Amino acid sequence: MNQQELQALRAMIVAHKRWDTLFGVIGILALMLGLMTFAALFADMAINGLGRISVDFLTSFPSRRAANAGILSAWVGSVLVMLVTAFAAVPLGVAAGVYLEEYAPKNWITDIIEINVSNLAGVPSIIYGLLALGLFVYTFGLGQSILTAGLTLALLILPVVIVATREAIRSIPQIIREGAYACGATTWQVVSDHIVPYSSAGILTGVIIGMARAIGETAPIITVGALTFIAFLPTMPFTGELPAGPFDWLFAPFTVMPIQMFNWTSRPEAAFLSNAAAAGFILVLMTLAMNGLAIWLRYRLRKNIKW
Amino acid sequence: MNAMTDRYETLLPLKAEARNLSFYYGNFQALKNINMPIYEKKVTSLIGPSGCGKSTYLRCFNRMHDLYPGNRYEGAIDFHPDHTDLLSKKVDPIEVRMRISMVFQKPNPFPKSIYENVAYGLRVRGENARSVIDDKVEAALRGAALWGEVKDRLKELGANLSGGQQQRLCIARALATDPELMLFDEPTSALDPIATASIEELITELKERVTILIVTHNMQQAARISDYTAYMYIGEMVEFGVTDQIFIKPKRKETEDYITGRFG
Amino acid sequence: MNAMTDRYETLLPLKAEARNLSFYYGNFQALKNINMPIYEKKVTSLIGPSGCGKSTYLRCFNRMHDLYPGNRYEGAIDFHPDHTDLLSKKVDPIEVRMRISMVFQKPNPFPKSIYENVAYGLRVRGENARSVIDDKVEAALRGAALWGEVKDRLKELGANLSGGQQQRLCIARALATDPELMLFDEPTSALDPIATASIEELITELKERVTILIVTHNMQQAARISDYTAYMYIGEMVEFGVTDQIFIKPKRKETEDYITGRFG
Amino acid sequence: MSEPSARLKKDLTRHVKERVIEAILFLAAFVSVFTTTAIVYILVSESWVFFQHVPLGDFLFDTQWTPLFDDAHYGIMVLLSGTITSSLVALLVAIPLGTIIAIYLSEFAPFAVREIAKPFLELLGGIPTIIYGYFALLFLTPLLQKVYPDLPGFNLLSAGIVMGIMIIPYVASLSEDAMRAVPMALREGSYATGATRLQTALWVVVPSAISGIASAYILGVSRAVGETMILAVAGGMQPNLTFNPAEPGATITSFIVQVALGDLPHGSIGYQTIFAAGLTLMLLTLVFNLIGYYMRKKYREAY
Amino acid sequence: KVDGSSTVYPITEAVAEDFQKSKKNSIRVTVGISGTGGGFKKFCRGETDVSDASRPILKKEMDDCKAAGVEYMEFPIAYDALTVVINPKNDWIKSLTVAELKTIWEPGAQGKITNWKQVNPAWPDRPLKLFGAGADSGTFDYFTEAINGKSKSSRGDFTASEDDNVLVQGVARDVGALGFFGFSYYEENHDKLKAVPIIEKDGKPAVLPSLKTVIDGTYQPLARPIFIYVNVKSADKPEVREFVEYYMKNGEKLVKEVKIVPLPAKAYGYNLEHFSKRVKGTKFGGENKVGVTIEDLMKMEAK
Ligand SMILES: Nc1ncnc2c1ncn2[C@@H]1O[C@H](COP(=O)(O)OP(=O)(O)OP(=O)(O)O)[C@@H](O)[C@H]1O
Ligand SMILES: Nc1ncnc2c1ncn2[C@@H]1O[C@H](COP(=O)(O)OP(=O)(O)OP(=O)(O)O)[C@@H](O)[C@H]1O
Ligand SMILES: [Mg+2]
Ligand SMILES: [Mg+2]
Repeated sequence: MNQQELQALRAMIVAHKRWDTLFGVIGILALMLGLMTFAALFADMAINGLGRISVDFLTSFPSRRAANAGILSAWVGSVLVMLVTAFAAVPLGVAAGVYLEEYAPKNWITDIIEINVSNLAGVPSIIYGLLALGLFVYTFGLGQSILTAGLTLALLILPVVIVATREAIRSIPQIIREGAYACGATTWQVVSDHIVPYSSAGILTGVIIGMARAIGETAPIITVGALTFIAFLPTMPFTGELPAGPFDWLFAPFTVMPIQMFNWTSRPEAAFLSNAAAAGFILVLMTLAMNGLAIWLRYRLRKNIKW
Repeated sequence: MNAMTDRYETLLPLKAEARNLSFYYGNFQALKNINMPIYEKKVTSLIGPSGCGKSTYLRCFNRMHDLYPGNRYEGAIDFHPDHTDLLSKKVDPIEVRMRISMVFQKPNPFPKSIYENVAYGLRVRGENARSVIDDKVEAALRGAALWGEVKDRLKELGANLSGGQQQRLCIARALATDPELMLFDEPTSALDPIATASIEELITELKERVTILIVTHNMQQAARISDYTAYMYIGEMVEFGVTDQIFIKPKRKETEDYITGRFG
Repeated sequence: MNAMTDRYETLLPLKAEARNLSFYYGNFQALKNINMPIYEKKVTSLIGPSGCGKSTYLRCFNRMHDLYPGNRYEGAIDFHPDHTDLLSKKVDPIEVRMRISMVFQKPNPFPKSIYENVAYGLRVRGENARSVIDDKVEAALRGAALWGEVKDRLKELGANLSGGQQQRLCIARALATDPELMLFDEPTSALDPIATASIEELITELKERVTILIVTHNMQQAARISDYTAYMYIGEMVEFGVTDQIFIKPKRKETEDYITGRFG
Repeated sequence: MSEPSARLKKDLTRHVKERVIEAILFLAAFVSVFTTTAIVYILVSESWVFFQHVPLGDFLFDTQWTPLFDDAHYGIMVLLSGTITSSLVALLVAIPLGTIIAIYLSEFAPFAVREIAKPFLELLGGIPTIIYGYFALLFLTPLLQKVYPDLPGFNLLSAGIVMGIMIIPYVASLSEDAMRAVPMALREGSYATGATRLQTALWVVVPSAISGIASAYILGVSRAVGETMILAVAGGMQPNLTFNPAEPGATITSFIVQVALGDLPHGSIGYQTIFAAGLTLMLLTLVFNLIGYYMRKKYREAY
Repeated sequence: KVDGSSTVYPITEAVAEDFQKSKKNSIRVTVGISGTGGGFKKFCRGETDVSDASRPILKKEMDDCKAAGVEYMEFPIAYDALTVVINPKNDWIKSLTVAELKTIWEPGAQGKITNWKQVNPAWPDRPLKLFGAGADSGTFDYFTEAINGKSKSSRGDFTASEDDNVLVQGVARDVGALGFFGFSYYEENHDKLKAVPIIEKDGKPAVLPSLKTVIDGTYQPLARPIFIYVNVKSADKPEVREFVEYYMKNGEKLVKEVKIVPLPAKAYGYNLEHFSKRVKGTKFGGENKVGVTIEDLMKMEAK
């Protein structure tokens, strides 16, 4: 290659790299747009709501007077419902994901399950509410309780958990499976000793995305009968009067954060709107805490897993 | 073609014997009518160009192919002293794998502690007594010439070891359950020369206790460590014999061409 | 250690020359002060045990290590005829890669049609004229001895070809842009013997037109196809010389041990 | 040698135990099928009543949607047009932005940026949607009106855009995972021919990850189609047969929520329409998913 | 257990709050919002003790209750005054007659009456933008019946929302806007909106909505009563009895406090009396009635 050709080559490379730089800038801008929107929304809630955030706000029940109203029953309800959701969705979703990846033969039943899972991801949440009302409340007689709400949301986020589980399982090298089988392990031993523990980081990601969605849902929860005004807390295990069993709280009436928020946003008094902002702020903080916990857990888990 | 008419030339005890073994990946026949003895407490190595079916053959012995759909065996592998066909449908692949262990090309320690890696085979067998496991883990690590290096860090992750140590850890894992036959699939091809040398030494020691079948793409390695050598080519067993004889005066032209680097 | 004091024993034109080349993965020094000439329109092969740094060395030539953070070069690779130092910070790696193409161990066709796979390098250079591309694609496929097999299915996915065909497709892709130097990293280790033979034949033809540097773990292959051979061991260049001489009477003891299968 | 030795024989208890576990796991996987069946059963049985009152032809071809009015019309097209228009706007925002962000994070950004930015981006999906609704109504619409003064105060455009921002994390985060899963060998192959980052990203990485990217898009579409509150607040809730995003409109989901929580007596025809509308929506997402499924199937073996 | 309309919710919430306090939390009251229809559905299944309703019980619901053997008592508890509002910059409207409202809102106006000029040639040439409650709400039913003479008969091309704050935003932003919603939302936002005095019939004076005009019955026809329904069986439970009694005794004060128009004090007395006598059934015969003044209502109650 002579000098002249070399010059032409270099000129072309400079031209090409200009596009690279341009895209780099566009990429940063797009990323910033996303992050700034989040920051702006969060800041807006903070500004409108910060005046209302206090210990009282967290430890008071709802009230007709905006200044006295609090979110005690709402955040306790949210936490309990999320607990049920997590306890239902994680085992179910992981089991389903494990089945699809480790057991399922490649046949039409598997195909149907697969299409179903992704289809369920697109069913509007309110329809889950209608389903749960018919199924959990009336057919199974679970009542309009924390249990029903938790299970409903569990169904709602199941597809996300399943998809995340499958992706995580797929990233486990085949050689690890073969190593375990070669030791004489049964399929179930391989799954419980290896597949599930090693994919737990990825499963967590799915759980987090799902739970972040579940914690903000309103429509299905109202449909299954969440309340709005409730000025007492579910009986905690071992604290109530003696006949109360450790699982009574599952069947207690409840409300959750987003419902409280929606109710306040539709009230005429402006003071309630700042309550709503404050509740929104705390809701995002709760999500953030959940995420933070999971990201930390994920980090811990990943540290121990190297292929 | 049957290169095995002279297979009973020695009077050594057999550990296993492949008889008319064919194997199919779906419609693709990867092994063609293989006959081959495996003598007890000897090292038998499989050589041959890439893709000739060495790994496929090795993995028939512990029924690894059962893990994937569409695979099919034909013929038999007679396992001694039970005189049972390992490939029979009535045989439980899990039992087979409990008696025949395997070491892979790339070290594949589980992301668990060194101790748990070695103990895994015992746990799978339902062994829970701490003292029994402790003893066997130590014995296996000693057997794999790793005990000295790791005895103070049994709680550390297996992945924190060097490549050669990891491979020895995998060998310890395979040893812990007292297998009767050990399969090695190119156990040193991902390792550096020094680690390779230590593994080769280890294999030579192991044959005191267990029968070994090893795949290698490295003829020098086969020459160094094995008692018997089989040369495979595109799914067929071309020649089987005492290693020295195969490398010094092979009976078949194809084997000679391969060994002297002139096949094609 | 410098095994290269006699490196100008021939008077052939040089295509490139490594000078005091060292390379670091983070803190790990994978190449130690390597000196080596690469003669124009010859096939030079690199042999050595696994992990000795063959791939690492090869990938210095097209600055592949720049893709990963933490890697560091020392020394120089002088590229002729313009005497550009390939490793200089001032030289754009893209420019280097446009002049030096590479074929990898595992065939890695893009998920595109056969035609687009070969045309990729041209498109990257901004070539859009259909007729020019058509001509060059055909020439490259002919050069890679693949034209006859694929000329009627250029629109099909590259992944639909067999392993050996895929590797030839990758060679065609590397050829299409008229490189001055081609790098091959164990191009046949994932292929069966027949495909391997066809690739070897192809490489022998290619050297009429282009300089070739090839890594192989197969000494027979090195002996068959290369004019010059370099033996590496744990990051060092132990011996470089005319292939026949290296295989028949190596100067160094280490090389001889490796070639006769007795190192360690 | 027909009978295997005792030591190698199949262990029956272990075999049975494994089968039982497999059956349990299968049931877990089947929950999704069961859920769908239950949903379809509820929707179909309830819309059955509806379709006895409203001919299917009217439902599909009428151009007005006034099921709750005295002069009732049941043209689902009207709601479909709103759903499709707002989803399209959302996708026009989310797909380019999400894809650009995904490419940037996977191919351009330094490690630290990627690890920090991604979780925060994912938080965008965790903000209550009502907040997005008011964001569209009180911030974005006035902003758009500055550029385009004729824009009504309630419109599908700003609702759609905000919806798009909301689903960016779905598109970006999942596509980025898919792109990162592309084997390094393909990237190396591209760089080795002298390609720049952008050329490699657009011509090799994206096509290779297309199946994963497609499922990210599908999930995004599904989320957009199923979104409610943003439209209820900022979209106008005005049944309007239009594909012009600059007009107000109503969507299937917002209609369902409105009626399900409204003052209508349950069991009335007006109430029953939500099931017919829900069924339509189910079918719509099913179509999207089937397309996505076949696309993925087609490209799955790409590398 | 109380459930039902979101219009009545603030009152019931206030009552529940104070009632619980006065009982030192020994009695647990819960209040939900599932809409009047959803509330009645639960009420008629016997799941709730008290149902909040923004309209009288309808025929279908009466049947449901009967089928389930649920008997109920009906108590009006407050007035919901619908306020017609315009943008404060609108300087051409001083008052509106019911006839004019009808021209604007009747079904035939859909797509035709889109400009103020078309309603009254004296008014300027400005696009007319309409805002109102969603077609599933009691508010909407009542408004249409009062203005157009027939429940649910209305044009469809207006911006609807369940969330009156959204409507407030809409009207506040558009000079040509006209909307209707609950009085309290106007009260809270009267710096952003202007209420329109309504002329019921030619010859009658234009009346602005206010506490006084609603209570004395001059603000017509857009004031409607709202109710609670009590399950007769539950009424025998001491806690429900005490709750209802507390409701009626403190109703007036609490209703005012949540910015809703209370009934005259006398009316609560009647309610108490009826409660103790367990007067069952509805006075509305299963349909909405328009223009019922407090006087009428009390007369009906007296019957
Ligand atoms: N899962 C599979 N499905 C279909 N064909 C396969 C599969 N695995 C291997 N093969 C084919 O079977 C033949 C033998 O493969 P095998 O892996 O046994 O070769 P090998 O001798 O071990 O080669 P290497 O030295 O590269 O490991 C090859 O042609 C290969 O392409
Ligand atoms: N990305 C990396 N980071 C750190 N060390 C590396 C990396 N890649 C390779 N090495 C180390 O560098 C040394 C040389 O590796 P290289 O891949 O060049 O060997 P090779 O001769 O090509 O071996 P093989 O024949 O197995 O391909 C080895 O010790 C290896 O462990
Ligand atoms: Mg192999
Ligand atoms: Mg290499």
